[in-house]
Amino acid sequence: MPAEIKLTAKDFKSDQEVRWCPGCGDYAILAAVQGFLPELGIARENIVFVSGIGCSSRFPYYLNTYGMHSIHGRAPAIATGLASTRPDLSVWVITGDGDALSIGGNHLIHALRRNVNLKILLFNNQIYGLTKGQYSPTSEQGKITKSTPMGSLDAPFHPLSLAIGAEASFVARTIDSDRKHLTEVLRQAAQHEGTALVEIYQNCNIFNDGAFDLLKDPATRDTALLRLEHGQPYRLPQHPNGADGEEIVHDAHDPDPTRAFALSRMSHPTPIGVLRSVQRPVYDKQMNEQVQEAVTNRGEGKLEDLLTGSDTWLVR
Amino acid sequence: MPAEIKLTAKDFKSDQEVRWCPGCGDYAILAAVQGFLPELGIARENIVFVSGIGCSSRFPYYLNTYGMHSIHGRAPAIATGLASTRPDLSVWVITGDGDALSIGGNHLIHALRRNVNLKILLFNNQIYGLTKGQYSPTSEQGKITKSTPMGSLDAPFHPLSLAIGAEASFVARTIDSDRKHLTEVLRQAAQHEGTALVEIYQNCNIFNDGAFDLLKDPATRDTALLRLEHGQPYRLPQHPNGADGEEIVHDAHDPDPTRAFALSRMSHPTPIGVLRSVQRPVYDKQMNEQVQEAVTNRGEGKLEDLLTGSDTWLVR
Amino acid sequence: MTSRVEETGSTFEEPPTGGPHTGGKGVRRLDRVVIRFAGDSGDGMQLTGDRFTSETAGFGNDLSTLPNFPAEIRAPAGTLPGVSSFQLHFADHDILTPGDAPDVLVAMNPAALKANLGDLPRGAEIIVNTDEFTKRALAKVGWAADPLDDGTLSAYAVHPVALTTLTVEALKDSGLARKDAERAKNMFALGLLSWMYHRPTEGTERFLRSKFAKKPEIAEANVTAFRAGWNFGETTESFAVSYEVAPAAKAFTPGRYRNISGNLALAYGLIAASKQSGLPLFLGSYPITPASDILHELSKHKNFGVRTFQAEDEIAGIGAALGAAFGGALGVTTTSGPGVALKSETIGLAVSLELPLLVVDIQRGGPSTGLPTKTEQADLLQAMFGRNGEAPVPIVAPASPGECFTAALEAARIALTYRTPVFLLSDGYLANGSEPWRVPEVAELPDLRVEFATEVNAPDGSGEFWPYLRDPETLARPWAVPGTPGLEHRIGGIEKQDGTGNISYDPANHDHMVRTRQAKIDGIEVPALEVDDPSPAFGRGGPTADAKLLVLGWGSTFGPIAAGVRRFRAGGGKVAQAHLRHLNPFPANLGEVLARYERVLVPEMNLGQLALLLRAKYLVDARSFTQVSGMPFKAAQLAEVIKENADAC
Amino acid sequence: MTSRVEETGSTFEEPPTGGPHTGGKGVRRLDRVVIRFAGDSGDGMQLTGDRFTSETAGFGNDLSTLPNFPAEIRAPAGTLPGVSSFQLHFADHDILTPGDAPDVLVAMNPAALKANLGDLPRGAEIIVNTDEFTKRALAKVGWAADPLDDGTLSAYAVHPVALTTLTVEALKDSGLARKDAERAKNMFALGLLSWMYHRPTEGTERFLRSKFAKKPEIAEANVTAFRAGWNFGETTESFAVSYEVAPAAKAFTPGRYRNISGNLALAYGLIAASKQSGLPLFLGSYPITPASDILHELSKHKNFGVRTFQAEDEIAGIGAALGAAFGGALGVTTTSGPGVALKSETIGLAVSLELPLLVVDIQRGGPSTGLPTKTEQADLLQAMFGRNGEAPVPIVAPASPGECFTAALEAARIALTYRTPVFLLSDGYLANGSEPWRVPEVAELPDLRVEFATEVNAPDGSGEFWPYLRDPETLARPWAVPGTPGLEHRIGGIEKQDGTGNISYDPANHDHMVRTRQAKIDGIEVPALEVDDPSPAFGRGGPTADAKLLVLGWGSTFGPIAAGVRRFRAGGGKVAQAHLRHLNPFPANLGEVLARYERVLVPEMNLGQLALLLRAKYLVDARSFTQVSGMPFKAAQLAEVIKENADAC
Ligand SMILES: Cc1ncc(C[n+]2csc(CCOP(=O)(O)OP(=O)(O)O)c2C)c(N)n1
Ligand SMILES: Cc1ncc(C[n+]2csc(CCOP(=O)(O)OP(=O)(O)O)c2C)c(N)n1
Ligand code: SF4
Ligand code: SF4
Ligand SMILES: [Mg+2]
Ligand SMILES: [Mg+2]
Repeated sequence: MPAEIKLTAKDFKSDQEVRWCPGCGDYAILAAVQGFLPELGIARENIVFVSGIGCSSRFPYYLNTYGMHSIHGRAPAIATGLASTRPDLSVWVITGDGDALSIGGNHLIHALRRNVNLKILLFNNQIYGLTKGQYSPTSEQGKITKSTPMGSLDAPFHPLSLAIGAEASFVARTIDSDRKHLTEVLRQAAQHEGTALVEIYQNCNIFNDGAFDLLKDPATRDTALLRLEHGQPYRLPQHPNGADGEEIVHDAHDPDPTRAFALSRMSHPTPIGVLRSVQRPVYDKQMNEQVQEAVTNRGEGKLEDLLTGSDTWLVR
Repeated sequence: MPAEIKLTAKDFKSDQEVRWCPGCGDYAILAAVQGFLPELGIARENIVFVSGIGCSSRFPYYLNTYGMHSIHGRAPAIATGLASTRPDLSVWVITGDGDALSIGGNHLIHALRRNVNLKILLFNNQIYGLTKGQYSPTSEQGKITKSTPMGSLDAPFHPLSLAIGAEASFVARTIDSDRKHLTEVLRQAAQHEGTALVEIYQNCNIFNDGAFDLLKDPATRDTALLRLEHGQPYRLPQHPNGADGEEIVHDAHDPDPTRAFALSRMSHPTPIGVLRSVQRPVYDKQMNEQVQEAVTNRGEGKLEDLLTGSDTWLVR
Repeated sequence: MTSRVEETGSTFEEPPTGGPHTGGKGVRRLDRVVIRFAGDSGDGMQLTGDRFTSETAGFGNDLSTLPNFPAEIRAPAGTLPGVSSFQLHFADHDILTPGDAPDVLVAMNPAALKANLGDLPRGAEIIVNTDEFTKRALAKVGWAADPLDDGTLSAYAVHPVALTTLTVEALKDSGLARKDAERAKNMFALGLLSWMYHRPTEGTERFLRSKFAKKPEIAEANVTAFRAGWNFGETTESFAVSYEVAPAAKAFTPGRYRNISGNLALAYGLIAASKQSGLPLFLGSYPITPASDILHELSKHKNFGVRTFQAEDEIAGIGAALGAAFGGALGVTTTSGPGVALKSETIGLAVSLELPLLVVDIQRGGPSTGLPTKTEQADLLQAMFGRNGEAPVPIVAPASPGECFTAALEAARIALTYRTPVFLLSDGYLANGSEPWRVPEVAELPDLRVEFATEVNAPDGSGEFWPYLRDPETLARPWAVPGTPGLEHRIGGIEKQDGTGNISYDPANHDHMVRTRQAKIDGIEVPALEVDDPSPAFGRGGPTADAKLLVLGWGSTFGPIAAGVRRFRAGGGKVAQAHLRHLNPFPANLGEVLARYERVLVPEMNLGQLALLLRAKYLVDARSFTQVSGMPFKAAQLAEVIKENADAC
Repeated sequence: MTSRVEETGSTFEEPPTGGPHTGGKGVRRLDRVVIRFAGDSGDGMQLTGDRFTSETAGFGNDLSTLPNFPAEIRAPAGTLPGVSSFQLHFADHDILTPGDAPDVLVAMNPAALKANLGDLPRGAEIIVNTDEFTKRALAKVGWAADPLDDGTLSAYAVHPVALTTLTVEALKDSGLARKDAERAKNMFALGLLSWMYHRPTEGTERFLRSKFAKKPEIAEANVTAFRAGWNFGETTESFAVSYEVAPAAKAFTPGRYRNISGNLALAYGLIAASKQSGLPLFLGSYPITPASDILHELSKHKNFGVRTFQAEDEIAGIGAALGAAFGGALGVTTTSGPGVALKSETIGLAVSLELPLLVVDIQRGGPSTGLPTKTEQADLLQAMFGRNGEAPVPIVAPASPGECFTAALEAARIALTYRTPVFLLSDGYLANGSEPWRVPEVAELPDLRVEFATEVNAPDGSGEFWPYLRDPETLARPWAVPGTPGLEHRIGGIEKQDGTGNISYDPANHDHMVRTRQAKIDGIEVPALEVDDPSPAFGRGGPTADAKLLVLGWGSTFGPIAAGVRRFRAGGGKVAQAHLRHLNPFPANLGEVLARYERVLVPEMNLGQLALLLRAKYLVDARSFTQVSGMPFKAAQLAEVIKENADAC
């Protein structure tokens, strides 16, 4: 990639008209991403956004990079093949709570386990937007929707708990409306080697409006949010007995995922920021190293030799 | 079900010839299950075993209960439909590490999240047996197999970590060769209301022989195993600094899954027994309660009224 | 869409006569009208159309509707992709389609006008909301000048109305914020149109009050706007005449009627099948357009013992339905094309297990994600062949929204009688389109009761239960549900010995099982194909019909085909029409019917999938006429093609 | 399976003549022999067969093999379901099949004898391991008396040999535990058969030493047992004669040969396609019988830049391959029928994205899990139609194990030239069967280089890149891979405007795109169909052939069909044969070829899937002859059917 690229947010806007509902949280995320990408110093042509299906998955159309709007739930699998063969690219996955956690759950947990070099942005609006408002795997229990007139029965996933349980090396959470925080989290995700999962609380003002108001309302957010920063102290919530919760210095790099897991369970307050960020072998990197190693040890494969093999005879 | 049923292991043997390799760990598990089932005091006809595909998934053929040998990875989904419509049945799922965690990963985590009343026995031999020995999602990194001659690259799942990350209400681990322990774990799983996941370390003596020898060898097992019992103390492994690990009283019922998660990460020693067992709403039970409630509130649905609706007119 | 009366396409008029409700304004009688409401996705055009439809249905006209909206929830306001429309065709006689072209267009903004103008015949009436014709709005759709006064619309009868202003004005005392008040402009438009066409109004007012029960001020505002619209028509000079379309009395066989959409009829059909079979209904489904509404509808009726399971994906949806079927429930899964692809493997398992299962496919535009909100018939061959190995599955397909009800019962009959998965192929046009439907008497409905196995059956007297010992008539295997003492058995997807059901790798047995599964499906009894052929000789044992052309279709093309046939016949043309409700197996008399005609024309909304099956099976040179545009055929277009083909005979 | 020499099925003999290697024992010359090794799954019969095969190949005979084993890894010892066998047919002339019936059966235990006895013609030789004929073992297979001495085998030439005892005896000094020593009994048998048929031995000894390099004592033990078997034949009285089968010199066109199985050839073909196209090979696959070996083989060749990804499931396997294709790799996924079903939705996406992708289906017995280790051709219609919407995909199918190599190259050519997913349909019989294969010169291989797009191409001079601007010849769209500056673009599964590739719901555009995607596939250039018709008139511009019957097949049935044709012709019968390597699109001359013959016979290992396509497309009354038993056709059986059909002409 060219040594010196100076791009602006405008350079990352595609010519396609954005088709989300007016007021949708996706607009804010799009703006933040377009504002952040120039920072990467990566040429547009070396960035690829792969998405599944859902309102959120329309995202790639609006970015002037390479992109694929694939099928429902399969983006992590598709991106894995791309990243494994093209380590020179910066590959991003855009997905929704249904796309990633319902139909796509298996691909997500396997991508995390393998630690493929992907940045996965999960737009969690706790609803199926594109299909007009059925409950999703992150909707609260008892949710009344078109498909659950008497209330949903399933206990929702904690996406970050699931990710940590699936060996994730990087998990973070942020909010559509907090551009500064969102950008900072994207920055750290981009720097991470391996799979980075970023859960973005996103407001669907049509089918699940206000789901995150408590975390956004200036009146409540300071108590409702727990802002995590590596190396900075945070205080656990009060004990039921009223005693103050203990103060802990946040160590995102702790090899033991237990604390990060505990944080992923918390809801009052709700932790945002990078819960976990640890180094471990990266799948696609290793795959290419094996190829290199094979070439080094056995030499570039020769087709003649392969086809001939060891056991041949001549007919004259 | 008849008040008094006295059945023996023999009653649960089907007339089908068992077709596993001689020496396969599956035989021991089969014997243990056949030995345990009479204890349930449930009539044979009210027990159903549903499996996927794999050596382990042949299990239902050998039990004289109702059974379905379905397709690869889908048993939890199929069993969910059965359990939801037939709360009178005792429904068991038999699956392997590939069946449950590779192709079937999504159905497994969703069954756990919903807490459907299923007992899932996961035969973990850390290999694909039926397809002749490729590495599985639980195989150790660097494993040399037919499909990974230079060693596998993926970090394996910790099945119980994944389950806890997926909101599991009951997770346990046991070993094929330890009939007593296996039986005790089955007992607790059977008593649990909701989805119970039991990981059974199982030896594949053809393609992954001795994977669990350390945990079985009388010489090593006592130090290699950490036997968990609710209410009983256990000691955490030594600190790197040599200091003794702290002693903890095991609380399987702790609503906070953090400790169970920490246990699910431990490997030296390897915890066996019930790591977590908590009560929460059971999906199929609630589903049927909603039906009841609807009938109570609106009365048995009348087809005439439904078809007629509110907006009709007469043509003479 | 009920009996077979002429549909001419002409709109005759009578001299104006004063009608009761007009202040001395002119009234004209029409035999049919096609109205299209068009606006932003956010303007509530679908609701407006629905309301006008119920009033029209209640009034006793025959009708047919065509909703048309983008895949986006609310594409940006004022843009062409954001336009949502609802077309309604109603008449004083029976009709078959939503109409080829609107007589009246209601355009809520410039985008709506531009997107629909192309479909208007000259002379059509256009009602435009002038408030939205701002420079910016015009620019958005690439209009430099204002079409309202640059002659663009000279060919039409334009009624400019400041809908927004008038609505806000009417609501100035409502205390609503302007933004909220404006929202009611669709009800103003509805009121105006209700006046123009003498529609009843009580139903709509009742509807609005119950819909917004929780927000009474909103309810009142909408009612007020609705009435204001009506009064606007009644009092102002802008509208000189109003129109009467008499009830379509003779179009309907006597009975109680309601308006119904295909998806609603299908949901009701499934509940009826559950009642008639005495089996609890279990739906395992994953939401997907245009099938989701069936899931929504069924989840409302838990007091019928209906259990709906919103699965994590399509595979889990059908898997759960199959598990429920194993347990003795009526297992159903609903989806659209992409979901069917994902279910393929499990459908194959159901074929091997020989358990009853309903697979409902509401077809949409493909391939891949395709056109989610548009209609198509291109899943027929997927339904026939989309599985590994020889895995035959019966297929039924309704021909109209109302028929979705009977199709569900018929699919259930086949599944339960023959112990097999069954495909029901509907499509987006049937699913969202609606028509008047005669409410059936429960007594008329088929008896679908099944007998579960309760006794051991081994012919060798071993006292064992053989899960694959077949009924010699139907070749169906016994259905022994868990909980039945003594019949414990195991079934699976590996090949099994016929009879015992034990795993078998025996070559001869496999060959036998493959042919037996095929024979079971081929042997399914389905009603003979009825042919509509007015030839004098026809049917009375006379010589073959003197019509030389047969038009054969399946599924939602029935309406347009029948309308095309009418027009052709109205011009004195001779043509026979038949429509398949069973695609696998075909009716036993199909071959003989095909042989009767010199030429067979097969219009389909795909590239000729039924034609391929007909040619392969009967070696008949069936001619395809295909359109794969996501839109239904038009009657005029088909009349043309029918003529060409008839002339070529 | 190379040229077209007679295959009579008769086995002529000559008076015994002393051969060099025998101590004055008789030697007979045979033109062909069919040997079947049969034993427990644990007895290593597949290995034994493989070794005998390589020696036979190296010796210069033509040959064809048929492995046959249960789905279980090691079904319990001594049971019928546990029997595993390997059949080898070798000759001094070219042959086409593994042989209808064995001339010699090696039975390692009673189960093996019982399971295979039915296939033996009277007079066949049987070599039995008497050590295993214990009461218990006999009882296990339901034999009350010992067939070795109750006359059961009176129709055969039986050689009772205490294989186990002799092996253990031979290894008494090896220091191996008896259990381990017994394991080598298959090598003893191999040694014995090698002596009987004058097979070279060095290769096997070399093989054993390298296979057990890590366990030298095991290696030595096996070599010792192997030699002991040889010497047993040489020295003992039990075997009076040995047999010579001369090399099949004239059967082979000059060149370097090796023995190769279908899956190995296919893996090599994929690597060759990668080399010839200059694109890195990426395999995304999930293990499944009988396709797994391709994954295993490719994962060995990372030094060819091959990347193999064992995915979490089939959907991820093809998804990753498609992602790699988007990035400019040669993307491949390998599977069997159930896996294809799961991949359906993603194949539809690939059709919509118009990216090159190879989908390799090694067909097995279906439906559902079916018969995993048996062969079948029942995925043809799934490959054609198993997707939602109109989603055409080209299909190629090899006719022999060796052809799997060329088929892979041909599939790649089509995928890369036309930017489309392509199906390659092999099956279990080709996959595991083997034959001598002339190693091609790399220079002979097709040039598959592709040009990625590097320049903007918008015809409107806007300086934009249009990802769907098509090549007027091929209708292929440009392939612009990420990393190419200025060509940034987005593609997806929603319908898109032709040219720009922007999302489009326009009805006319959708209709255009559906027809364009179809036209692209229909327009693929494939070689004309060659017909083997010895009629004098044929081909030389004369009148139509005087053979009235055409036998048309596809895929692995080539061998048995050609063998059947030979037999029929040997009897003076007139018949033409043609074999399709391209199933979609069909060769351009197919219609004309079919028209030339009075009758067309289509033998298939399904219920008539190719026949259906032929009938639909050409309205020809193609007659199916089908067998769906999991086993290949037999030459004799087909000769019969050919005769019946020819006589009926
Ligand atoms: C195979 C398949 N199944 C179902 C659908 C229908 N569908 C499209 S998006 C979606 C879920 C959308 O929810 P989410 O992933 O949370 O995205 P959002 O719209 O909320 O951003 C569903 C069920 C589909 N397009 N394809
Ligand atoms: C759809 C599908 N994909 C792949 C396969 C092939 N297959 C059968 S079992 C299996 C994995 C077996 O491993 P595991 O689940 O661990 O069971 P085990 O044999 O080890 O007990 C695979 C890949 C299949 N039968 N069906
Ligand atoms: S439906 Fe919700 S998520 Fe989708 S675009 Fe509209 S506001 Fe956004
Ligand atoms: S292959 Fe392994 S797991 Fe399968 S039956 Fe044999 S020993 Fe058991
Ligand atoms: Mg969502
Ligand atoms: Mg396993």
